[in-house]
Amino acid sequence: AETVKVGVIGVFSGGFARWGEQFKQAIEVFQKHHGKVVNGNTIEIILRDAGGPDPAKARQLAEELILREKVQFLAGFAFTPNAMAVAELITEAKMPTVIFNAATAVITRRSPYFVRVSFTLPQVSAPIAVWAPKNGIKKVVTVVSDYAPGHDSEQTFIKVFKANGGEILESIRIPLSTTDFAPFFERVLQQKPDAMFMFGPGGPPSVAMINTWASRLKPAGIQLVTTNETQAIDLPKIGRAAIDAIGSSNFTEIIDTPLNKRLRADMTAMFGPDQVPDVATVGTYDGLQLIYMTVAKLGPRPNPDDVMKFWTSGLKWESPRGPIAIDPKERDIIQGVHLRRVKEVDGKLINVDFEIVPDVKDPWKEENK
Amino acid sequence: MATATVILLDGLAYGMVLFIISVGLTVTMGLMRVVNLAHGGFAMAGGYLAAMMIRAGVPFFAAAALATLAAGILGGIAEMTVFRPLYRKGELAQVLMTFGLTFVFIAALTWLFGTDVKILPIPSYLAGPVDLGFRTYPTYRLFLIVVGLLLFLLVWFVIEGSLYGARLRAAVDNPRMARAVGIDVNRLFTITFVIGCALAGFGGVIGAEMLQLDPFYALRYLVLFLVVVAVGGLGSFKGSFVAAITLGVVETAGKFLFTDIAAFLLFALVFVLLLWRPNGLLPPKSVA
Amino acid sequence: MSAFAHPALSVRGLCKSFGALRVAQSIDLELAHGARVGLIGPNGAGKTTLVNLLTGVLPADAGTISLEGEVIDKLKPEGRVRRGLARTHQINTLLVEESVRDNVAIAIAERERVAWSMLRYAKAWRACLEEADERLREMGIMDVADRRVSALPYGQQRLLEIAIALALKPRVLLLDEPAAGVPAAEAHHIHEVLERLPAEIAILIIEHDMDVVFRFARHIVVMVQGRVLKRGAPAEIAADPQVRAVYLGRSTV
Amino acid sequence: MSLGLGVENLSAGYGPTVVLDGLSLEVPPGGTLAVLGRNGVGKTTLLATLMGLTTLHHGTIKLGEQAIEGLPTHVRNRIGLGYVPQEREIFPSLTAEENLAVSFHEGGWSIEAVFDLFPALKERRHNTGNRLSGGEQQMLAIGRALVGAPRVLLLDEPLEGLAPIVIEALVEALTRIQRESGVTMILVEQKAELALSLTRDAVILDRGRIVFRGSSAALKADEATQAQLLGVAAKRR
Amino acid sequence: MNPAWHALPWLLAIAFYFTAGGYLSLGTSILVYILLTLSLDLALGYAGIITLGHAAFFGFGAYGAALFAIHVNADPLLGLVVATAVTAVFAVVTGMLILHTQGVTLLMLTLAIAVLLAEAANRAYKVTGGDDGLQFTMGPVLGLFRFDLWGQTAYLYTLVILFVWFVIAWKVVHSPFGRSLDGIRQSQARMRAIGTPVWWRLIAIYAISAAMAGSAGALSAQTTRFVGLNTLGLLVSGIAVVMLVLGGTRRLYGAFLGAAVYVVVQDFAAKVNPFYWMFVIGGLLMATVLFLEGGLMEVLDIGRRWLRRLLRGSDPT
Ligand SMILES: Nc1ncnc2c1ncn2[C@@H]1O[C@H](COP(=O)(O)OP(=O)(O)OP(=O)(O)O)[C@@H](O)[C@H]1O
Ligand SMILES: Nc1ncnc2c1ncn2[C@@H]1O[C@H](COP(=O)(O)OP(=O)(O)OP(=O)(O)O)[C@@H](O)[C@H]1O
Ligand SMILES: [Mg+2]
Ligand SMILES: [Mg+2]
Repeated sequence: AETVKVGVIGVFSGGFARWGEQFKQAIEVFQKHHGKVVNGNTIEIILRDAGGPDPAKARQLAEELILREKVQFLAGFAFTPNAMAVAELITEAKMPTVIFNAATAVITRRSPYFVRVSFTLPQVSAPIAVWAPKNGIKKVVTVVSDYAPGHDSEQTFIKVFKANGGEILESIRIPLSTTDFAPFFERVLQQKPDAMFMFGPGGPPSVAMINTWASRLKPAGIQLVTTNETQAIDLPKIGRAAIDAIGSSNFTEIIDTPLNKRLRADMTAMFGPDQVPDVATVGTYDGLQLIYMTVAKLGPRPNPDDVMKFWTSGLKWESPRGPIAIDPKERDIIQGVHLRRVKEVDGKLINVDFEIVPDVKDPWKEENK
Repeated sequence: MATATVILLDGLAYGMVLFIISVGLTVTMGLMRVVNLAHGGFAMAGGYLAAMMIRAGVPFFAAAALATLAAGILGGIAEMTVFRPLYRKGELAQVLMTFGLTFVFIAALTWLFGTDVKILPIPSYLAGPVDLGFRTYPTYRLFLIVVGLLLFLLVWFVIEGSLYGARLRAAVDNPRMARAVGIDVNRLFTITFVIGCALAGFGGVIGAEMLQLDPFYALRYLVLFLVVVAVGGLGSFKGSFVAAITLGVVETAGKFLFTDIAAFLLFALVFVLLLWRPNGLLPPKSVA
Repeated sequence: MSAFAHPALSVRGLCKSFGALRVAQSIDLELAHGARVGLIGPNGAGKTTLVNLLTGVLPADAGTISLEGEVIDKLKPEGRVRRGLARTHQINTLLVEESVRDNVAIAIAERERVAWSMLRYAKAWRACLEEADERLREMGIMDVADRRVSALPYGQQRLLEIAIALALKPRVLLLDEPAAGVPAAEAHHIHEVLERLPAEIAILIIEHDMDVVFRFARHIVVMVQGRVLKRGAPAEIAADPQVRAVYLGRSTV
Repeated sequence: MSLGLGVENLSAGYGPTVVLDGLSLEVPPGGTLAVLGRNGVGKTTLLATLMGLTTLHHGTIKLGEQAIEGLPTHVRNRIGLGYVPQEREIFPSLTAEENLAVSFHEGGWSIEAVFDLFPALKERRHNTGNRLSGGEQQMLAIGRALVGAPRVLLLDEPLEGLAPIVIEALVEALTRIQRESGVTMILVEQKAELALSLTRDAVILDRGRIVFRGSSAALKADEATQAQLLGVAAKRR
Repeated sequence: MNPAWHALPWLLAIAFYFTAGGYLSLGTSILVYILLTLSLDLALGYAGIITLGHAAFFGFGAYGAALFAIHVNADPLLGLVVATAVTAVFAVVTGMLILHTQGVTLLMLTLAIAVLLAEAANRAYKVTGGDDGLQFTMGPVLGLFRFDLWGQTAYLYTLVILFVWFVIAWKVVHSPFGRSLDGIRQSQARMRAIGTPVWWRLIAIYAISAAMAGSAGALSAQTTRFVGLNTLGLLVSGIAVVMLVLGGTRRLYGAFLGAAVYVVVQDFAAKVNPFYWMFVIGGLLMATVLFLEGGLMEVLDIGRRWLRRLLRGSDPT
């Protein structure tokens, strides 16, 4: 029996520490479900803190994990730049690397040793752009945070929305440093669209954006279309302002797959009533599933190329979010996308799915073959 | 026209939040000349405390008052332990100390409350919209404007005009000599620091609707506070008030009109204002 | 044209107001080479302000200043110093963290234009230090050369102020109460040092100690409320009833 | 009510450095003492030590019957020590008037009385400290001590930078205060002649010790001692 | 100071090279931070230029090096020189605008420049890659030494550049020019009164300091072959100030100690508990201020005195 080391690079401190907390909780729940031993080999998970989007630090940690800790797998990555920064390194070191969260489409093309189990931004932005024009949303103003992920989802939405007969009235990019969103939303109000498509940076600004929508645009009958902004974990913070917001996500927390039910129950049992599984949770959970499968199949010291061969062999498995698969060619995830609306049920805010688009591949890769 | 009014109101409300949250820093950094990077920490502590109390059923205003008090007490303790040896050590030591203190604040709040955004529920009578005649507008923003104005008048009369203010400036200018004319500098500083931190805590509570609370609050908004104090003129309440309103209104209008350059507005404005008036918009008499 | 064709310093119509307060009202002043002029006047008459205007620390509202025939109105303070105009400060302005010697040496380095050199430490700087010692010896404060200025008694700080100004080898020297805070014996010493300076240097001295002024100055200008009230030989001034009334009082000179 | 000041075996300085070395002196209630000496002998240090602004190594200071060496500076001021520092130390960001107002204690001179003594200052009452001329600052420093209801005045070269006519007025005023309210006074001054005519007793310091004590009148007449200890003979050549 | 002491940090750095194992890239990033902190010591420590904007130069150098490598030439040294020079020019231009101010005003102006630059870089994502950052490849150093997986080349390359800059910094602060900076920090009025062109001199040291910070940025980009927006971030400026004050200003070696201790403690504490390392760092900073007047360098001073006493066997005082 040997020890298999998995280095997880996350963000456990600073302004984005919430991501790290989710990684950590998911890891603990997963270990409760599956133990720490696979075929007699102990799986040891080593957490490393990049402190935020800090590519140089991520790269340094990756080097250390590879060279000093001699890990068999790298994993984690909340932020795209951190993932991108290790691409060259993992290629050279032949280090199989599982992305738990970072969602910019292009990442997996940067190294043949990347595989992603989270989602891509185009993947969750496209289905809702198909749905909207068919459901009375013809004119839209897009409002996204002015950084790469925002651009990614804006571009996808606009392209697909237009292709499906919609009209974009204006595209606004909001600086990341914004604290008061009112002037931007007043501008949206002036355009009188049917809906606003929104992508925020998560955390406090996203909460503020939805609040501003509720107080200014919703009374004027302008709907809110978003991707992952209305996660169950955030809903209590946004409050009733979130009601009626339309979302498009690779994971709706209350779906009743058996695995998700168990995950949910254990999360609340272990970490308190406020803790619910989230996109980052299932990303982490499935990442570990993949690693455990790999060790079970290839043993504790697999050849990296064998690992990649295994990962590109058309893998499919059951995630808390439902069935998922790995695209053998792109090493990116294929999964269902949930279209949903925030409702208040029994005094609790929840996302209610109204459509699940199955087996969505990353549209960006489809387009940029 | 209606839109212009709304933008103006938004600008005012935003400016008032900036003022409310920075006024404590005008006291500690502006008047006392302590480079107090921990200001956000005290504000955040106040906000968290109020959030907790409201959750436990304490009414909003009572919670705000208690949180203000608590932040003040916390400030008093900090003053007597870590700040007092700091006054004579110069700005850089103060940077290091208050930066360290901020880290401790962040770690402590993360440890106690986790990394999530903490919601500070506002009472229902302030939460909804009011009808302005031509459209509705969030009540809380009007409330912010009123509170900001009242607070300004209060601190202005209490500190700027009074002998207390003069004593404080004397003690900051030259503590040795201030003692020699009979001023109890230590007590004066403790009291003042308590006031500054209480104001920070108050700002943390009242401003939480716009500047959301999470452990990183202490650093995230720090620059914003510093900007107001610097553009206003170090140690001038009138100055920070005018600066906050100017920045608030101009930035808000700019964002509405020129979304494309929104990211540059605030700091371009700060840059221009400070090059134009290096001592701030309304500096205290002795530097004007 | 030789430098001597022009007065060392000449001021025409210099004006300055602080708000409503007019501290310089069309002041004319001329310092010939080798002049020893005393500037006296009540507290707040504008003497220090005049020095600040001459050295460019304050911008004048109107008027021209020329140094050896060259108009220097547009020059910054440092430019004026480099053209030979030096001063001492009424309120000490010293580098308090430095040693006494370094205070002087830094000034010498500036005068010798070696202060821009970044890479040659040894030679240039050592020469500055050596000269600094000479200056300190001259002022009688060599024994404290290695002390930090902040630990220096006030009187010796005053002497250091003068030492620095002299180290600049100025052609026009403006002294703002050099002897204040200096005991009589040392004041006498200052007098001797000044006497030993090259004869062509023009010196303007502001003092409230009449012993010092009347011993040193060959010509006296009396300033009141931003205007020149009287100019003349010391004896004339001492006897002038107007000057007595506003400034000298009963004091014997 | 006037109080005397007594100092016993005082050693004080800056940090570990000792400047005053076992110094003792006594000023009776209502007495006046001139402290003379060359540059750097410790005159300023002596006054600063009385105010509690230096490091006290050992020794006692008594104000009347009360031992005050353990009291903080501001308390010393409040029980009657008024201090005019050598470098004036005006509060630069306060106006002239505020400088006086923050120093005021019940029973001291009124601000108006100070302005009457120094009319020049009155005209500049709204100037901040950093915008006063050197002499105006000196007047203000003196005024600041007077409004503080001093029972003992510690004056460190208070005449520096003042116009002769102002000095006259000030000397007159000090004499008057002294006569009327019996304030005890310690005067450090470079102008020995003036200092001696203003005081009853005198000491001369050298390197932290007292090398002469006697009556001011006697010292004034004793040019030999002055020449030897102060080097003033040169002046009256 | 005894010359032997000067050799010590460099010997340690070389010894680290042979013993580092997987920590070599941590070592490289420490060296980069030392260089950045050292640059700050020139501007902030010696010349008293209060700045929270050094990230602008760090990032300028980093993007300069990356863009040069991508679009012009992949030679590291050439890229380094170009990035450094360009940063210096940028500093001269901005310095001319702002260096007549002081104190908090200057602080805010430097900060504003850094923020505006960061926003500009974000907006120019076609050039800079925006939030995704830029990944690129570097040629071998001097055409001979490839950047290897173990980070050996990166470490030595960085160490050599740091050494070169250190020698320059040492010369500068001990030159008459450096002495005049000391003067300017203490009293600009005094320096003007002896004829010092204060503004120009500040611009000069600002440019030198910026060039150095630009080099640090360039090295950071070159050794990781990646540059992201965080290089322009406020945190970089802030941390550099903290490292400098922690180590001790105006000592040059203070930058070494401050940066090394900060990075190592942070790295170590974050390993023990990734969530709460801020407690440890925060406590360290506070304790340093409270107990050490001159930063961590004071510990060395105390140690050195102690050692000397031990060696002599008696107390020379
Ligand atoms: N920046 C300023 N703003 C307003 N008033 C000023 C300023 N600087 C100086 N003054 C005033 O201008 C007048 C002239 O000041 P100045 O320092 O020139 O006097 P002075 O003749 O040197 O007096 P002294 O003999 O007391 O040194 C004073 O009354 C002073 O209060
Ligand atoms: N801050 C200080 N730190 C250390 N030593 C000091 C300090 N201030 C003064 N000294 C030293 O104390 C001694 C006495 O200084 P003090 O200022 O009391 O002299 P003084 O008699 O008032 O001189 P002066 O006539 O020049 O005002 C001097 O040797 C001086 O160097
Ligand atoms: Mg004057
Ligand atoms: Mg003295």
